[in-house]
Amino acid sequence: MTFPLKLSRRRPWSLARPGGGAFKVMRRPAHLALLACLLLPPMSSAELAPEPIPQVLSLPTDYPDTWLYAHDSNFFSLVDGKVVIVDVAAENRNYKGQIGAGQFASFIESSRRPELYVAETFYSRRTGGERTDTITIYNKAGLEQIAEIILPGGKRGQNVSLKNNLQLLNEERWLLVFNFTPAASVTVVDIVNREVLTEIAIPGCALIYPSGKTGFGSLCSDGSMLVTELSDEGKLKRQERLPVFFDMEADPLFTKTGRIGQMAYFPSFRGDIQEVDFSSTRPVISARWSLVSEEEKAQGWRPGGWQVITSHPDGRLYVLMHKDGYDGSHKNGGAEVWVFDAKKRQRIRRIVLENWGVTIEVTRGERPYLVVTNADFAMDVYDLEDDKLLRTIGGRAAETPFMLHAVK
Amino acid sequence: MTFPLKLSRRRPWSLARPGGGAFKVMRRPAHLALLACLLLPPMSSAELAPEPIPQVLSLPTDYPDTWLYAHDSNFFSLVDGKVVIVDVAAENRNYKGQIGAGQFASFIESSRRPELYVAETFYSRRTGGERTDTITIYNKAGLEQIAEIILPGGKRGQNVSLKNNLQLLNEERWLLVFNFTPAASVTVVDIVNREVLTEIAIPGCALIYPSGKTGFGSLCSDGSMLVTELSDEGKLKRQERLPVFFDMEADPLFTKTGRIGQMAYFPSFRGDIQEVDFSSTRPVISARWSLVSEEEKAQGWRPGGWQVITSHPDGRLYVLMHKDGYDGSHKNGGAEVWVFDAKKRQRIRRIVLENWGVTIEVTRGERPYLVVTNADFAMDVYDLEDDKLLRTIGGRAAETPFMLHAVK
Amino acid sequence: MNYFDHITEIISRKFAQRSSRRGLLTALGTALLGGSVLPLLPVARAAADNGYPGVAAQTTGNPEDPGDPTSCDYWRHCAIDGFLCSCCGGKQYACPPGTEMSPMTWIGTCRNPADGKDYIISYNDCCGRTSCSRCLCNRNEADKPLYRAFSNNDTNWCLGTESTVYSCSTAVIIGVAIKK
Amino acid sequence: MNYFDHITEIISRKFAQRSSRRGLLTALGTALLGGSVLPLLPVARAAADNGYPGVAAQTTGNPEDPGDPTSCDYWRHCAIDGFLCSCCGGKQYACPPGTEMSPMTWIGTCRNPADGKDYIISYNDCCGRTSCSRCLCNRNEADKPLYRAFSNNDTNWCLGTESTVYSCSTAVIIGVAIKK
Repeated sequence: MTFPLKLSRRRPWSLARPGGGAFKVMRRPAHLALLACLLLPPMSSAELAPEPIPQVLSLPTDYPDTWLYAHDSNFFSLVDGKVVIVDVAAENRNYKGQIGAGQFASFIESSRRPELYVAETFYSRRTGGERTDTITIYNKAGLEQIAEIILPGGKRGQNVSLKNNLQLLNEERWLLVFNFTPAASVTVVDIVNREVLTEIAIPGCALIYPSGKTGFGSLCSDGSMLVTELSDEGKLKRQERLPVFFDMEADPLFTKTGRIGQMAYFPSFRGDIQEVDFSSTRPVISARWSLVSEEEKAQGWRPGGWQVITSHPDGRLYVLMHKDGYDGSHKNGGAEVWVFDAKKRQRIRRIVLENWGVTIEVTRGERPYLVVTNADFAMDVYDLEDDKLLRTIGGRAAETPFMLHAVK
Repeated sequence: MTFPLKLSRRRPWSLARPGGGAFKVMRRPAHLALLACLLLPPMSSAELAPEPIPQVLSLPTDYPDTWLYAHDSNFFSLVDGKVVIVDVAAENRNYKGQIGAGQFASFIESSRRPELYVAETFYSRRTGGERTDTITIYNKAGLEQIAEIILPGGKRGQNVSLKNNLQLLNEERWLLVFNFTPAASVTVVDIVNREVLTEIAIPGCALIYPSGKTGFGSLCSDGSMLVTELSDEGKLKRQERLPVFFDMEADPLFTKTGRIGQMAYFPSFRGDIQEVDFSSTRPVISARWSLVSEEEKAQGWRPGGWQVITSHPDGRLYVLMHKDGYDGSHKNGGAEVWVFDAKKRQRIRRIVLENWGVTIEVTRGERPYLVVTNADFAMDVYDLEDDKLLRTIGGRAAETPFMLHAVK
Repeated sequence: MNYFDHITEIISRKFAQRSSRRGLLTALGTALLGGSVLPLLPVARAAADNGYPGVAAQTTGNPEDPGDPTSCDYWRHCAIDGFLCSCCGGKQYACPPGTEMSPMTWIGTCRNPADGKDYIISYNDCCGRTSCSRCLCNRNEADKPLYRAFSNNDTNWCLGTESTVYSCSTAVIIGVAIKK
Repeated sequence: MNYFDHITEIISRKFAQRSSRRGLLTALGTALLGGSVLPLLPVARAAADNGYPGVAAQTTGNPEDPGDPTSCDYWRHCAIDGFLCSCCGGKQYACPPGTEMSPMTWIGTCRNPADGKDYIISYNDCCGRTSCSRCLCNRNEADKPLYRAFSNNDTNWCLGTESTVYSCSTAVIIGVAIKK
């Protein structure tokens, strides 16, 4: 129901100032002040009070453990991706805000400082022109850009969003960026002092799995792991290639892991778990065990999807599973999430999803929620108390949220 | 059916080169050459021959009159709009190519040179940072960017795509850009010599309706028209405000027109046509007549949608119409397209659309096609020989193609 | 910014074809605005459904400000066009974190069904982040063409902000209008 | 670039749930690839439907290169991921006007049902324009994780081009493979 404003009909507001040059824009337009003269004084206490302009909301400095970051790579406009901050537990106001993350960006939050980090790529003319790779730093409370670090060389690795191409190390003093040109390397950034420290080649290998205080592993194309140790100054100290520990041809490991404490759990395409202990600078290849029984294996139960595995500090692993799997079904998604006791290497239960799942995440609080990016690219939230679907957060909250990061 | 390439399994290709600096990227990867050694010599004449790499298609220098430009403002990622070149008559390969047109861009083609012009806005960090407004010039054959003109002042008017915020004048030697800051002005660009000539204020008015060789009209907020005449050097020569000629309150004119020769046909919200003769530098306000009978008016038949009107050089006007209209329904779209003989000011026929229409365009050839952006944002193509729906061009050809420009 | 002209109209049209729910709501809204204000009804509307699957309904928490700020039918939205900030991390009167509220705006006058008064509503846009894309809402009753700029909703009103990139729209009360 | 991992899988799954048409096509395709090549059938498939509403079917014009280049099921697409350039102003072996073909690529080996031979197919990406967004197609049989880069389709293969912005993917014949 609209009552056209009489005032604006008598006075055309689009008053232009002649001449060239940049016009100074009024910060508070004059017509608002004029309008104020037309307002009646309050007539009753029930009347709604005028609201101040401008008003911009802010968020807590520490995000609740029921929130997560939905990384929207936005396939249909890849240059314009974003990270959406989502409260999965609240009854409403689930969408808390967004920060930009375009052109195959990477994202990670700090758990020690109230900061968010995005590694992304810009072109001066959006799809062409001069390339600039940056780390953009946002504060958590305001989602304001508080710093930017230029990454040299135009070599930032661009791929469908992965957690392990942007990682924090050395008690979160360093931020490590995976590069791919197709030469593979890692750029080390002093994220406290906002400066680039060094670049380290990791030939034939990829990604960053933090190990100990100043080391990281990278998975290699022959089924081995390259270990890189950094000096206290963030320079290369030592590199070592561990022996081949998985069969690259028959049953490669996913790049996604569950991580409980310093133990990482790598699922394999055919349904094993390879444990790797990242407690010290030199990772230790640990046990390998199967997610599936012989019978389930015969039925073709396999992990599949994008983020196929996640974990909770309470010691549970969650794996997105599909039946009738085959070599090539490893990104198909799944109809169930299987819950495992990581220590006991035993399945606790199966959660049958209401909708086909593509990516899963579990919030890190004492009362955790399972969040599933479903086949419509909405986020289904399951209460892990009873495994029931609580709500679906959609309505274009994100176009293609392939990666979900639980608040640490 | 995939046969994994044995070679790539033996040789990891992701060979990295250590050290910093920008790696020089191989233009033809070595592994292609290696692969060639594995190829068998041709065994039979039936065997498909290797195809050269790289290959990029090109288009004719003169586009057929069955093509159009679908301007996709891309509401769901406004910074990343585009213009898609579409062949509406062909049985397939309808999507010919695309050029960028983001952040409320404007578009026009040259009919004298094989060039396309896009006025758009870039930010150095996609959604923020330094603003750059440009005219980007593409060649028609290659869709390559052949020149760029920087527009000064960061004042380019940003609105849902309109034809009359970017217009050619002076036998297409000048390109005129509408500015809005909210001060309204027009920047005159020498598009042949690729330089900005001047900026002319048009206070209280908007848009560019070319008039004669070196003049243009602008519609004003009081229901009048501002006439601007330029000198041969493209500078301001004279401005004149014509008397009020329509009722801004009761029945404003749409900004969209049909144009046959130098006569423009402005529909009004309630269903009149206001003719304006743009033959000479000083426009002449001409006849006003109604698109609807008294009975149709009583039924609430009105023009509505985004591009609600278009025309053909043969003298016909096409208007998108809806029933049960009301003040405020002027952008609702319509279920029918009504065809008028502009000279006789008579309706020729009604075309009942298969799908609700939002925007209409008619190709300019001797055998014209009616193209309708429908409510699903696909483009329905009607054969105007029999008014039958020929085909729908969709499948994400454009996200929100609100403006269609027929090839001139 | 206020330019999402047909989309919601189209969406509601398509929706109406399917279920006529929205037509019902509109009729209900008209009835409410017509005179006899039944305070419970707007709340019932809000709780029922905002018309955007995947977006949870809200209330203002104030019975004097009835309805669901995530609904296109919310009384303050009588002349809004764009993505509703209430669905995007903001509120009906506030921008989402990280955006900047435009100082320039177009203005509508909407009747509050709770007190029957006409309020002047300022539709300030929130700028500097990409399209929120949620809760696309358009109501065109008072819209005028582009040449009547401050009554026009086809214009990007992210003006006077550091960036002109549009994210969502608010509906801020700036006062009570003089009775006509 | 070849990273549209689940989407088409999901789309085809959803589609299959509705109509099982795609399942049928896949079965048909498998039968064709399995041995007895019936030259008419691929053409029939192409003419019938490519699975993308609003995208018109094509043929190569060469019976020795059967099938519809706008279909995910086209024989050359056995290891493709991305938007099919044939739907985007390009062809199965050529980029759309205004884009640049990436010199780097990942490679698959696909059997041509017309001659029963295995061809090496190079999936060169077309770069420098925004996402074409049409005919999203993904087939993952030979995909390896990111650390086996040249067998990985999660990587943006717009590398070595002036811009790394990805628009669509081609499927170029570079020769006949050695029989295993």
